[in-house]
Amino acid sequence: MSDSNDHDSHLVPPTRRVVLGFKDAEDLDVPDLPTEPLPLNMGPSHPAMHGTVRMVLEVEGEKISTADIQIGYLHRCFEKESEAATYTQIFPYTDRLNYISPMLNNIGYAMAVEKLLGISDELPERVKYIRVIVGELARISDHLTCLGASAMELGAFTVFLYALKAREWLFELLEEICGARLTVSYMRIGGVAADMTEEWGAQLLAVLPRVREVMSDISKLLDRNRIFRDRMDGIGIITKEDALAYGITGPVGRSTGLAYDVRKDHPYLVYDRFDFDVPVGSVGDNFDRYAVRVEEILQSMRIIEQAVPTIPAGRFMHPDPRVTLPPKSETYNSIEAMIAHFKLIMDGIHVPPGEIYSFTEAGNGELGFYIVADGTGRPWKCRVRPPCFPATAVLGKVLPGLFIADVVPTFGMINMIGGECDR
Amino acid sequence: MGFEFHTTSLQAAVNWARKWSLFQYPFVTACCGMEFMSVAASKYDIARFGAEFPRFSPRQADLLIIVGTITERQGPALRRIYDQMCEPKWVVAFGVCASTGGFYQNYGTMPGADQVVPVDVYIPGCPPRPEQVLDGLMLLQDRIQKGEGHSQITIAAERGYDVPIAAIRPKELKGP
Amino acid sequence: MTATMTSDYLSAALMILAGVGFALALTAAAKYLGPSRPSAAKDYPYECGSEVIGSPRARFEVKFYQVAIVFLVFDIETAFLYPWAIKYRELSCAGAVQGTTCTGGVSFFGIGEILVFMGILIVALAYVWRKRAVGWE
Amino acid sequence: MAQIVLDRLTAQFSGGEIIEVGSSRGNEWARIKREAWVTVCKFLRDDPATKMDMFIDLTAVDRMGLRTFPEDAPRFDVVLHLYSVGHKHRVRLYCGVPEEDPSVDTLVSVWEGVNWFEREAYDLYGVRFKGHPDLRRILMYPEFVGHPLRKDYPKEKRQPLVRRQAGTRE
Repeated sequence: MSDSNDHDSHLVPPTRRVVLGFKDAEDLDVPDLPTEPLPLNMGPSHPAMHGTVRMVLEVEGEKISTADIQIGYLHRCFEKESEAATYTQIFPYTDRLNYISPMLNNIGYAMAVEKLLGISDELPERVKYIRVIVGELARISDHLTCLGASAMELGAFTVFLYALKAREWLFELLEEICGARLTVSYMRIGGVAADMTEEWGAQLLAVLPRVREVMSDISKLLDRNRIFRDRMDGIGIITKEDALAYGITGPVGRSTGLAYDVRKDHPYLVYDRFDFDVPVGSVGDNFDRYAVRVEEILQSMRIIEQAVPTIPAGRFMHPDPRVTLPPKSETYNSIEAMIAHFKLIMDGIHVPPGEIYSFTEAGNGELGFYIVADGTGRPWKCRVRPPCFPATAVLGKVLPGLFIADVVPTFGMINMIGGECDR
Repeated sequence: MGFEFHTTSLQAAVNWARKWSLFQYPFVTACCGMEFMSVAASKYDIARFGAEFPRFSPRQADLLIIVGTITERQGPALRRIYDQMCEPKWVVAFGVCASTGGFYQNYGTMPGADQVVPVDVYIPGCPPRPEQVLDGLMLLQDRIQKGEGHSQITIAAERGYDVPIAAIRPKELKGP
Repeated sequence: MTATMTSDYLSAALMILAGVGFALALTAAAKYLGPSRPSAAKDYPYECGSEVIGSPRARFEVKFYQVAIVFLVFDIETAFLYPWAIKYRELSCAGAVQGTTCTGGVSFFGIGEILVFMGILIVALAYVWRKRAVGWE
Repeated sequence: MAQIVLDRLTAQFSGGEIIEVGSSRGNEWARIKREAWVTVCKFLRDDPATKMDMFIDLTAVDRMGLRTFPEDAPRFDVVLHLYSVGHKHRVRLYCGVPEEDPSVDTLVSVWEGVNWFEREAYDLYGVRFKGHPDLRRILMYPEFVGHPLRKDYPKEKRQPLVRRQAGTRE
């Protein structure tokens, strides 16, 4: 190339001393031509980038020297939409935050507004139990999706099909209880949309052993698989100090040894009545994150098996008419119920002015809702604290030094979800 | 461009072959992706229609499935990938966000992928049930068989054939 | 003798003809049957949907080149093993070979020849190994 | 339960850095003067009694037109949530930022994790963070003009990058 000659002519390249090593051979001065870093696009539309992240990697050969992670390709303006919607209309938007465990977002949001209204401790017991049960169900499907997709990206397509087979059973259960497979919108402020029936509880307990069997199949396929372990052990290590400084919680945070689980440290709903363990990793590499998620699936099943038999009877919605819609039969028969219905639907539940930061343990960690209420039926600001946002931020520090092939398992195990990270 | 020939029986045979061997480029962005996994997995198995094999390069794909919300920032990437696909190509808008922007009518979301690429089949639903997706795929297969795909019409018009459905889109065909 | 000679060449020629013909037929079919609408946007390099950054003509590390050269050496070595393996029966038989039986005694020319050949290349491999020309760190 | 944090704060900073302290619905909060933002945060992180070692969340609030807020108060509020894993208590810090000069010192030196959160607050609210290593848009595309989450930015005002000409097949 012509330009590189001029480049070399006025600039003598630095030389490198080469020692030949055999008898009476003097050392050579070899021109040291530095390698130019190659910018590489792992763009928005990439199978391993969940379709919504663009990584501009500066690459030397196979080794990454710098990684600039660009998100925002799925910024759907949750906050702007929530400012224009009433408190109840925001539930469908919360489904689409972490869309592999929508139920946990619903629970987080419902509890935040209930705390603002001050009715969170008058909730019927049954509602708390139902929320714990369907919440853990969503956590299982969250981890199944994450493990299945990450295994598929590493080539283990069978594990993907196993995980999705188990997830289909869970989707059928969710569809049974609330009508939708994925975007459930099952929670309401002050309760749940529909009651949980006895048969549903029995069906749920019948499915769990089959899911356990699928989990053992997956573990048999992956846990001691040479290829899987080589690609996961010691790759993408996040230290405990980084987890603290970045605010990484959830399975990724616990894999670094930071034993922080909102269900244990600040028990909410009825989590303090069930005994379950919180798996904590030690190294903070990809395999720890995999192992923590596998163990969490088994623990969630343990919680469900304790909760379903001991669920108390009772109302599934809060009795206060300013919060709950009157039942359909009354709405058509009594004028008071119709007016209450109309007012609740048209200008929403009037939340007294104030601010609240309420946090729950969602699929990827501590999901916080910071809501500023101004007394009307619509929130002034409804901020979501996304658990996978700091985990994606730390990648800029974790990726340099790894190979290009290591980006895929690391990003898969961080479990960044576009809807939650970009909101 | 090569020698001229026109035989409906060959075209019908070619369309039949294209219909049953769609290679999809899954342009997955959002929640519909989870339902897309269910459609691709063993229960609702899209492989029965020959459309299961995802090709993550636009060069080897002839069906662009837009799965999930297309934001304004994603627009140029979507347009570029559509342009890089070879004819004949079809586009399916999977889910209401890809069709019209769904309930995200705001500054960040594009009101439907057809603002950027011509879409052949719109599948409603948020996310659509797997059965809806298979129904949408069958709808697309009928259009391919009848040669009504956007790119099929463009090719037919350029080759001077009698375009089968001039009536459906007179406005477009009069354009340059 | 000549009839068998030409028939050998005939079958080989037919084999080559079929291969090349099949390839040409497919490319011709694709060129004429399929629609072709080249455009600048279509020829734009595919980088996961993003615009192209940097250029692939950057200067790479030398170890890629070393690996290629070392591979070339040992690849040609295996290429030379094939004719030797075919002729091994004649090489290791002192007399002529009728069908599958060897009339003369055993001769160690076949084995010796290949051992010398492989020996030289083993030395080369040792040198490359020690100089870590093929290391990846 | 985090009253101890507020007491430590008022005890440690008596020079007017702590404007106001309070607790509502179980959340303890404190309003900090803009100039003392970094020093107070460093103190909260290092002081053994509070040991706010985990950064949770940083965002901004646009209070233009909020009836329950005094007229002369600064328009924006930078809101920071902190958590101590050891003591299991939390605090929320406010920092008023006026509209004409919406800037505050960055906290990247205290917790690295605020990097992306501050970029998002800058991107969506226009609050500049002095000393931030690379303050650029994170959620919106670089060509976007304006800060969308401000109350005066209309919800459906799109700035499209690419559109297809209507009426053509391609």
